[in-house]
Amino acid sequence: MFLWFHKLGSPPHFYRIAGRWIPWLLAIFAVLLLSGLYGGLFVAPPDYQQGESYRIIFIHVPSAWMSLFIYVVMAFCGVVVLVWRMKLAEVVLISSAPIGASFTFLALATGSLWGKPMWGTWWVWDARLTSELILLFLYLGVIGLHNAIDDKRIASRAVAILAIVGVVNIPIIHYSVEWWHSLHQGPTVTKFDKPSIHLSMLIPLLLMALAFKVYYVLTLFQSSRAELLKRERNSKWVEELSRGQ
Amino acid sequence: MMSEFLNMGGYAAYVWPSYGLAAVVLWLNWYLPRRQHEQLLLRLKRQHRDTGEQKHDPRS
Amino acid sequence: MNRLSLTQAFIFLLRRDLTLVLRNRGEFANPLLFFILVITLFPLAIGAIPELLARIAPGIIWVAALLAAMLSLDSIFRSDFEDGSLEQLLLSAHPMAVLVLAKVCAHWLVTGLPLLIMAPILAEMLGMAEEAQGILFITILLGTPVLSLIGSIGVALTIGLRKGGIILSLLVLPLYVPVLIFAASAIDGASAGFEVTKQINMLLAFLFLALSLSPWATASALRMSMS
Amino acid sequence: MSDTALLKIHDLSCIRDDRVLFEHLSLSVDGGQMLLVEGRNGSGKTSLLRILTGLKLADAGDIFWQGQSITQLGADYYEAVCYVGHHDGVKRELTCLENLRLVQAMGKPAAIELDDALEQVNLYRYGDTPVGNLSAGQKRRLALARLLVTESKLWILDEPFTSLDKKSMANFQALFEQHMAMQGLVVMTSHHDIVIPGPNLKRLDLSA
Repeated sequence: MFLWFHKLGSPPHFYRIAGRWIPWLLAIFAVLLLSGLYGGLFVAPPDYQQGESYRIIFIHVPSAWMSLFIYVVMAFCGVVVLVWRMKLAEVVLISSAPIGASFTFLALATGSLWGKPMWGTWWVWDARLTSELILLFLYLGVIGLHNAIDDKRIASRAVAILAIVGVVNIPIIHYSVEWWHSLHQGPTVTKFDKPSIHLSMLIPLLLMALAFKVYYVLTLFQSSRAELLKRERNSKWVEELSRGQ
Repeated sequence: MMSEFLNMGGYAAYVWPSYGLAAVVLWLNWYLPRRQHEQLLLRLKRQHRDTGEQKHDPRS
Repeated sequence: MNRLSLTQAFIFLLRRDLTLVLRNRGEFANPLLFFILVITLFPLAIGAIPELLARIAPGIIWVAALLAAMLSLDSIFRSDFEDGSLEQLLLSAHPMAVLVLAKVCAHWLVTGLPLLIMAPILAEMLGMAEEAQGILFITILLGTPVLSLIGSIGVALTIGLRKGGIILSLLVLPLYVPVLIFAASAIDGASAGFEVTKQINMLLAFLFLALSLSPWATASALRMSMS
Repeated sequence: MSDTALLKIHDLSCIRDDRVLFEHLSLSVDGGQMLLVEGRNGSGKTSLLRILTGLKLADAGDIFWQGQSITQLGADYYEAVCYVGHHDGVKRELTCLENLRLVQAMGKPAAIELDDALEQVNLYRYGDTPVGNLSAGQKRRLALARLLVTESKLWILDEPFTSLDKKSMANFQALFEQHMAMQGLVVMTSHHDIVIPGPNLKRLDLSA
């Protein structure tokens, strides 16, 4: 297994493999997305309580899942960067940050759009939304730190440390915010968890979640290739590549 | 049937912006790195084609 | 002669940092003045209705303490970074994490302690309930070291940057949220007469977690910034 | 060259903002020798020295001290090294004696009285004056006094003679020779030409 891990680590190899995979991933993503949307918008019945507005869940919940998932992936890459100093892990780490930040922003925006009809305000200090907001700051911290350091090799090691410190703090922050929310219980019990889910709603939800995961890998390959090229622009393989184009 | 679907049981003003925003965010995340990638490839092609004169342009 | 033991090196560096602060005295008053200034702004902004001020006093004091601590973080490594002694510390025969702990302790004694002394006086000014002031003291005592420890990681990450200040607050403030939540609610609960041992235990847990983990993170962040 | 040399550089390369400073650099320095690193400004002299101290990470290759890679050795390697870089690494607010006491506390103290060390770099009279009041040359001499108060085998010096007068330069050069005579190693860069007799001087030109 280690040979594969090492071989994948070599930039030109990854550049070619990723390039070949992108069209396939695009196809899989399209199929999953369309079936998820069809299931979510057409097949699933309206919720007895929230009517049609609950259909936002098919974007909100998968985005929230992705925002957490991508941060954990970044922390894992951070460990690989610090321990094995693998250039590819550095590239994956920093290419994932904007994608994760976008999913977090998407979860926040759709959460507020979903909350408006139910409680009449755009923002509600609900436990999950507040944790999501803090997670967005963690992402912006990662992106901000990476842009602030000129030497990209040092920048990715700094971001690796920050991602690891961040991932240790995420459960702590989440627990604290949940506890804080239970303390200051608003007059109306803001029941923000998913409405009673039955099969015809669950399948589109899982399809959308899968679609987002494939989308993440797809976009990650795309931006990693761009970042890799940017970092290795003076190396031999990039020269041959650009001359052979 | 179509207009009723679009109306989304009166919540059209919230459901469609959510999906629209999702589409924009997901598309941007895909398109921006792709464009950056193509621009870099163009620049590299020019840089490596005329290898006649100074090879390494440090401020490339 | 062989090298000093770890505790001797720790105490030596701690004493050196304290003498450094005593030699340029002005520097350590700033966080304290900032703390007092921010708190005096609130009555001016919100009006001096005693019940209202007493109700929000825990939150104001803790937010002000948190911001004051964060503003003073930069001084932990800044002077050592500029005159090259940070490099020498990295090349010392002792593990860097212990030296970092010494510097953070010195920073806490210089900034955390004055907040500790000042907080009850300001609580009195805001009309906070008597029994809550005891809990306020404990939360500041347990909370401010955590602020310095976590903050030192942020400082180590941004030490090499020209405009590190803004990024520092972006990196550090989200990590301060758990401490803020449990500290402010402990005082709030105490002033309403509730039992607050759960919050105090959480603050203790944060302190031990920060004490054991953050020096290593700071040391590797420093080593990385200096490379 | 015997491969049990104390300091071995193996296939080292260093890149800074897309420019390759040096690559595939391999050489070794044995006890009692000095490595003089030369090259025009920006040719990577300081980077090489910082990599040797372990402060900076090389892009490729690694450094062996007594056969072991310095990344594994960690603090033990640092104990054997004494580094004087561009910065003097002394605190302005502390006096000369306090600074030297700190240096001893952080490293492996040598069996020498601090006053004697100050005497050797003729800063005895300034023992109790804060470093802030000293001239650049005096600060540099205090920074170099670090070599006397700690027991270190490998001296890594970046432009040690900056802002020093002729007499001090001769003084320190004698000190280096004495260190080499006791099987110590010196790796240094300098704009002033170094006249060290015989086989113990190795030169490395980075701008070649």
